[in-house]
Amino acid sequence: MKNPYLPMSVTISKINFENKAKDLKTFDFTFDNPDDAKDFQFICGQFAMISIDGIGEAPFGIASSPMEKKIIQFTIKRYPQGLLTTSLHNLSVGDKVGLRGPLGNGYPMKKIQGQNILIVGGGFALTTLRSVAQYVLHKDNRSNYGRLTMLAAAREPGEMLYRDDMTEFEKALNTEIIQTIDRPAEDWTHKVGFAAPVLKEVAPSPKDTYALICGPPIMIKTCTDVLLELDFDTDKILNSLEMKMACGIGKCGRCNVGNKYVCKDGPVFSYKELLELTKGCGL
Amino acid sequence: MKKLKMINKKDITKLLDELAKNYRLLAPVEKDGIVNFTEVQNGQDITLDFYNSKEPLKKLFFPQSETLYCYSKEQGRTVPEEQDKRRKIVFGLRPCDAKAAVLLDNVFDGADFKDPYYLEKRENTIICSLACNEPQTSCFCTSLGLGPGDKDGSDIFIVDIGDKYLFEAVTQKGQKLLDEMTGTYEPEDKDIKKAQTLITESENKIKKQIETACLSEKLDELADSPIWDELAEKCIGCGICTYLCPTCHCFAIVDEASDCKGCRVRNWDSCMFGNFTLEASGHNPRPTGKERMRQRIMHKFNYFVKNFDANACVGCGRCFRNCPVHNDLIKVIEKINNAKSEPKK
Amino acid sequence: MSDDKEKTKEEFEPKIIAFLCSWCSYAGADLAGVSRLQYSANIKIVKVPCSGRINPFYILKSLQQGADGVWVSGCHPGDCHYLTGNYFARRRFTILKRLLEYIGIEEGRVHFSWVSAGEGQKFAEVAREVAESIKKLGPAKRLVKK
Amino acid sequence: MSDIQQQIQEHAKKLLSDKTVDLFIGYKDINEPMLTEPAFIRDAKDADQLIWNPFCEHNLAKYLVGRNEKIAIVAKTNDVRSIVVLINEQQVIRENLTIIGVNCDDVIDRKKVEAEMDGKDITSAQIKDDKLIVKAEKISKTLKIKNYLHDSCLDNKRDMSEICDIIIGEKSSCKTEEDKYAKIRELEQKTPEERWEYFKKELSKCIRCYACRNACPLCYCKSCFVDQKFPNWVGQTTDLSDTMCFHIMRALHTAGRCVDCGACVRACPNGIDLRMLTGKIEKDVKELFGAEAGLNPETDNPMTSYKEDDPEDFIK
Repeated sequence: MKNPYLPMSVTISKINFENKAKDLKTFDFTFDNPDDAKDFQFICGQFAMISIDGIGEAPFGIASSPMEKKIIQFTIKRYPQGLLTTSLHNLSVGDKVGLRGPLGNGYPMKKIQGQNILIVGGGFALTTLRSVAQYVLHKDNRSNYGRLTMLAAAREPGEMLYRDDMTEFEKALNTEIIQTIDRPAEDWTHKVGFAAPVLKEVAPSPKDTYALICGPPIMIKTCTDVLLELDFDTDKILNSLEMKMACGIGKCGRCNVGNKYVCKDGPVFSYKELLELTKGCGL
Repeated sequence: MKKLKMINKKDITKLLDELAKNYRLLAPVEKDGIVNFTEVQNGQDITLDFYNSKEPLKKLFFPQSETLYCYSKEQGRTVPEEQDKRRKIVFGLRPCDAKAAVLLDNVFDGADFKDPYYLEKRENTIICSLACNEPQTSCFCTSLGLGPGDKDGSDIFIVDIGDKYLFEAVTQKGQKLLDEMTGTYEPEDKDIKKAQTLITESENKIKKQIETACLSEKLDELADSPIWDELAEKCIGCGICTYLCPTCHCFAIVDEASDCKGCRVRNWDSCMFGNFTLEASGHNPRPTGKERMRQRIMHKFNYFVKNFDANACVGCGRCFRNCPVHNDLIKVIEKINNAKSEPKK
Repeated sequence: MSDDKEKTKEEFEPKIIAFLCSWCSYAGADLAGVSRLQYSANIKIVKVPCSGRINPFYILKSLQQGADGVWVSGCHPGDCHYLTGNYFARRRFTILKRLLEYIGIEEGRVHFSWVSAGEGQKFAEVAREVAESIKKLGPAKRLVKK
Repeated sequence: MSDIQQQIQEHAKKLLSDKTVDLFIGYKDINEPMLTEPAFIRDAKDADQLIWNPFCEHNLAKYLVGRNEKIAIVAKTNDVRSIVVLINEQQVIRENLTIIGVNCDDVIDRKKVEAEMDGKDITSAQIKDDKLIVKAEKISKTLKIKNYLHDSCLDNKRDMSEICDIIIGEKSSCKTEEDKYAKIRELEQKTPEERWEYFKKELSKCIRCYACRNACPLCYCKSCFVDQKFPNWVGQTTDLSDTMCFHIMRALHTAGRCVDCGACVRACPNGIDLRMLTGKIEKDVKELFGAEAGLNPETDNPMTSYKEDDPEDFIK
């Protein structure tokens, strides 16, 4: 019987900083055991539990696209209170960590086929959304999806994630990338303003469009209200939630929203599902 | 292959001595006034005259702290093996604890992920449960669809009919063990009838009831009701109700390290503790006692019902019997059932 | 008896943690070293700003993680660099030492001393005394986490 | 006993109706033998739910920290001393508090009564002046209340009336004569091995439910040292060494603050006598530093003060 608590061993192949404050790093991992790499079939929006033996374990969204076979990427923010994130940030290329996954349901990429996609990402929650963008813009999949609109919001230019990827995405056809920061800053050429007002300005028509939102709770709330005003279908607004997790497989009883577990039945829920669940005040 | 067997009360110690030879026998033992299931080498120092054990059977299959794996530079990650592989017998268990094991199977033997640690111990154990002739005033198992005579979850079901015990094999495992037992004889009809009357008598002795018919829907309506402030006001937020509850299964995973080797350990955790959902960013979705009390009741009587179509409660009464402020679950459920739900804002 | 009982006492090399206040006792240790005074090598020194900085948890954590003995040393009352650090520490150590012995930790496991910066000689003597008493008690069995 | 209950109800009605307090914390009956529960009364008409009998065992000072409304609280002598410690540590604002001291406050120890009924489930318990009539399934016993009181009540006979705003019941004159630390001194005489075995047996019963910590009015830290991961002071497992370290560390936190109210012993589901641990520190603080907790709101904690001539015989 497969032991769901035993992590696979992976090695750090590349680390680069994602923001000026240097508390956000993207780690590239390669699998030590080749058939682990084969079994690790994931879809956009899924996450994995990264663990350092003797320190602990925590869930992180997979930032790389499923089409990328050789490595798997995570963007991790160092929290002063976070024992594991601090230890991860102290690691260097070549160190080994444990990895458990892929976990969670991820975005319903099959259901979204043939539809337009609106991505709204706030701060460093852009990780799994970048995975979606890379997957959709990959040459083998581009034809399955309609127009891609991506709104990336951040507090200031130094905090904007994956800027080189986004310049790459802009070149793709039928794709529009909008970057916005809260307050004006010099040599910032893109938009300025909070996510919700900018979203109201740039949002595509709700017809046949799925909206994928992920970011700090206040941003999710304001942007969802905007989308509801533009009468987006509540079934097509998808949120990726985040809660404290221990087992990641729906056993340890802590990450539930209503009777659903964020780790096993989530982290992606449609707004319609969330309305149903939180009527039972799940949080 | 007889399903029913009798044994005289005076021979029970001899029977247990034999069982202890080739099985690991766990039986109720009293120490400073507290009865708990402990491993015994013979039948001498056990007591079958008790209401219920202090700690539930879950401690056997889902121990309070269990090493998931050890790691070291040389061997990498190794899962510890149980040295003594002999099968275990739990003798004298109460029917509510046996039923609790079936409820826990929903979680640890799930369709999606199976928990190898739990299942290995679960299969390796034979449960011989003893019907309750004397339920406690705080028992309310009859309102959860079970009772002093409920056989669900037991491999052998025992009824104490005065000077003799009636053994009944409920499962294949139980039948195999029953055939191995010596010193048993055939029961007459009057013994079987007497066992039945004793059980119905015992069922009528249970006075406390909770109404669970439409409890799940009622709880959905009371999501944001202020009733939870009132229910949680006196609670001091300790872990007794969840640690001594036979169906509570929440746990935390922690790493224990000393220089370059150590192990990853799974410990019981409680939704009533403050840092159960505290995130590294400092945000806590359940910051006060109110949300935690709501989560505890919701998980047992609403979410578990929606996920597994059963209440995660067996009516054993341990939670309020041991609670320092006697937070009576019977009264809590009563208040919830009678609470009027205001219209959704 | 456990295997290390057969191993005669001489081979037993105790692990002793010494929390030394950086202004006095650490300087005392330096002076002992500079003046070539010999003391047991099993003493592992941890420099702390003041004896008042030592939280009883440090001592308990050391005993739990397998230290065979703990020695805490600071400035003599009156010449603490922070004026009152060692006075508060003194009360804390009094309570801690009596509680540990009450629980059952053997008498000679935890030691406290005042050694000033100029007392290199005293430092070496106390170090020898501490190492001797802990070696006599043998490896720590109680409170150690297996 | 009922006239004390009468006075408590009247005080509650008056205090709540003329808005001197927003919340009245007392005790409520739950018609279970020998049990009461903490009551939080906010409007005057519920005041008649308040009761008083020898089973009002909880230390209600536990509920005071973190509330900034005007509160009236029914307090036994030990509870008053706990409140004094909380005032001393600025956790409770004296002006917001109306302390109703109840003097004849002996509380019955349920575990001692249950031991008399040889394990049978108690169905009813009535008080008849100084006797307690306890009924179980086929047994009925009449017990003298005086012999079944909590040790923490017997050991801490003290008069705290001048701290209280309102006093109910006549002043309890008797002072505890014999040495309250007799059991601890007896354990001190034993050898370190015997003492270790005693604490090993006692603390191996601990299931780390933290009821002792959560019932104690002194344990109000936002994040307890047990929950901290950075550094990880003590393990979460039920390994004996972790449990011992937890209890030693928690006891050290009560040094110079513990009033020996017995709330930890009453809360423990497995009946561990934690007063043998906290009592030792309380004894040492009293003998070495001449200080007792919770008697005077102005004196500060002995562990945050010092004397030039504090004992230092053990320091080389």
